[in-house]
Amino acid sequence: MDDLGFIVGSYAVTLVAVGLFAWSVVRRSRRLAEQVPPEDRPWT
Amino acid sequence: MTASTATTGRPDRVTGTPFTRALGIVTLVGVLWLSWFGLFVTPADVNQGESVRIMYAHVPGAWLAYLAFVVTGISSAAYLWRRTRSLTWDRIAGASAEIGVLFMGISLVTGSLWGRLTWGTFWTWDARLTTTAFLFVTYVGYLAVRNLGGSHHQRARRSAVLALLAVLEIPLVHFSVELWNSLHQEASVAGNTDVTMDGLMLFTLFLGVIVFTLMYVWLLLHRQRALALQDLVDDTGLDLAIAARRAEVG
Amino acid sequence: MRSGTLAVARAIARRDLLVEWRSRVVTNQVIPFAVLVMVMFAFALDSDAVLERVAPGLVWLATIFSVLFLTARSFAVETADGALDAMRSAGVNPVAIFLGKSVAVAVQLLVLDVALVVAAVVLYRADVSLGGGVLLVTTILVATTGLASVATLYGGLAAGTKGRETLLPLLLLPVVAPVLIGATRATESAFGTNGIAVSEGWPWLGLLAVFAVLFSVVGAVAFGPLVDE
Amino acid sequence: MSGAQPIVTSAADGAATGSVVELIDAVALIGSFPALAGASLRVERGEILLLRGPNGAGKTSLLRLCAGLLPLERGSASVCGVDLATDRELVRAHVGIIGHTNGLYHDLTVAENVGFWGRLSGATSAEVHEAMQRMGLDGRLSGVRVSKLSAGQRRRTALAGLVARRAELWLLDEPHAGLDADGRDELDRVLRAAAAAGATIIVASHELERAGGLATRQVEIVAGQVRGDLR
Repeated sequence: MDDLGFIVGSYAVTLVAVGLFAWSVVRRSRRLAEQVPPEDRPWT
Repeated sequence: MTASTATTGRPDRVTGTPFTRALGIVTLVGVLWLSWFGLFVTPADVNQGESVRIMYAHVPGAWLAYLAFVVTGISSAAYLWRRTRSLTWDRIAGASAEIGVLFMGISLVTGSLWGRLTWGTFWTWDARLTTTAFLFVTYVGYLAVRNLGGSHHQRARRSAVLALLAVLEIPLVHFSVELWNSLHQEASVAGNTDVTMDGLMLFTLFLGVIVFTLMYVWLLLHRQRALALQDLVDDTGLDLAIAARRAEVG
Repeated sequence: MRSGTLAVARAIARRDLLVEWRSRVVTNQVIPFAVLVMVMFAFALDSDAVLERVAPGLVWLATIFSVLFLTARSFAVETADGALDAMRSAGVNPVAIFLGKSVAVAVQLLVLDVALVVAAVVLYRADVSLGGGVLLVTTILVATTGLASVATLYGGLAAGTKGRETLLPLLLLPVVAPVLIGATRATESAFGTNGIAVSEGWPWLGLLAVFAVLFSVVGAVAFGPLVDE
Repeated sequence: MSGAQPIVTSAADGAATGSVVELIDAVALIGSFPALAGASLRVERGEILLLRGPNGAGKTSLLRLCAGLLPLERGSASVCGVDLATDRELVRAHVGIIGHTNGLYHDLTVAENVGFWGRLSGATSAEVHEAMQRMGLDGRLSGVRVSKLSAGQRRRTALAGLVARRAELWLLDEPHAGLDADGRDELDRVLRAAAAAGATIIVASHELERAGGLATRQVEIVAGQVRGDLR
């Protein structure tokens, strides 16, 4: 059925997009964190 | 530089805190719960049929996008106000706008999928839809301006002013689109779908809003940290650069 | 020792218009472009009835496209030899720069709009009665003021940056949606398109006026922080 | 001519001595690069100071900092009695800078350009005329469009703009570049006259044999720091 693809598709689009964004953010900040000593990190 | 080590817990590159880690786990559980309820547990709607299931992902997403832009506006104002001037506000504004654009992009897609099933069309020139599209483009422009470069405070001041201009622009655009739309009554299919929701459906929608809010908070914290790290890396670079320059003179 | 803001704004507007009068870039390139767009619409839409119906919208669409070029030109004059930098280093009040340049852009837009309305009358058989004429002139004046203000504001922001050709439309087009809507509806009544009465057009002027006032005032305040480093 | 300018004195530093420029350990950035890495410099009224140094040493940045175009990142700096750390915009009224660009409108004539800059500062038409006369721009040249001028004539037009604006401190970046021998002599004459009339001039140049004769004092700028001046 057509509807099923649309419904599952919209959940998939949401989760994949948010997931990719989250992954890219974490990866980027990990790479940056290597260059900053732990005591300087603003959230600690 | 050795990106091959995929161990996540190495202390020298951790960006999470116990709080965000717990928040992340709760969010993940919430996402699973929401998907299960949205896709399987809730009943089909009397008018919309199965397509109502999209709503449990679409409505919270759209709502969060608006919330994200409100946060951007407030933190921009906080930056511009002398007594609370801090780059933290600027970074929150930027991170929030980025997440807002993401959520808004997603909800434009899910919304048009829902529209195709319910109205038989991907897009209608409904006032809310049209305003949303304009809003999306406006914040894409805001993000482009954030990336223009310059010193931190330069970036912060420029983008804060732009964000406040956007706050001014949105009601004006919305009002004009609504006026325009009122001329074309036949186009507004949206207003007529009077949904009477039962308890479970309402609960799932509510759950969706909570789950998306948690998602937003998690993303905002992490994105903001990444921006703070970036600024820090720039600053330490400056200290080293000054020292290196001074050393050139014998 | 320093001149007042309004005097400086007047000097800047006069100088901008003098530059245009000498170089004729807008007269010889932007206005022909706008009229050409009108002609291209006729090819694309290919029906007298449709053209007559959409003429008001096409006039304002062509105006908004032309605003992009007009603004880009207005700031290209300033950045070609570092004049904007020189004005900033001369301590010129940004409010004066904003007002001066907006006025100059508005004057050029007025000329452009007259050309476009004439083109609409000739090419699309638009029809203007006396009452419609008054409405049309008012619409053009008010809409032009608003357009010139936002365009100057965002044009100044984009002026010094790389990728300004694409940044300006990205920033400007969503903002001017109210002008496109309001001015098009008002012009429809002025032209009597689809039998709309002239009196139905006047309420739209309220929207245009709010836009013009808002962005003139806010633009004057925001221009400095947006343009200055 | 400069009598109208109030000299704002600040008790904290040496402004009371009449220094037009006083930089102490000034740091300024271009992007994230420290173009000035702790520069200290003092310039007195009426001086013609030559800034020497290789390309990329920070000459242009020092001029732009003094003109209020570049933010002061660290250290302290006061120009014409204005504290650059807090009131960067205020200094601009006192200062004229000519960098690699002349700040001219190429479609306008010499007279229109100078007149425009004069009008911005409220100069009378007599004052504008006098400024053009001092730069040798009256007569036939005044009605010529800037796009038709030689590099030297453009430079002179820009200088006339500074005179018309009654700038107190002139900041000139490689002013001799692109001028022929006659143009250079003329420029020197103009600058000496301006200094005699009370203006302070800082010239950044690496044409030493030319600018050295003009200057009343020289300092060398190396790696974003000034060598051979105070402290």
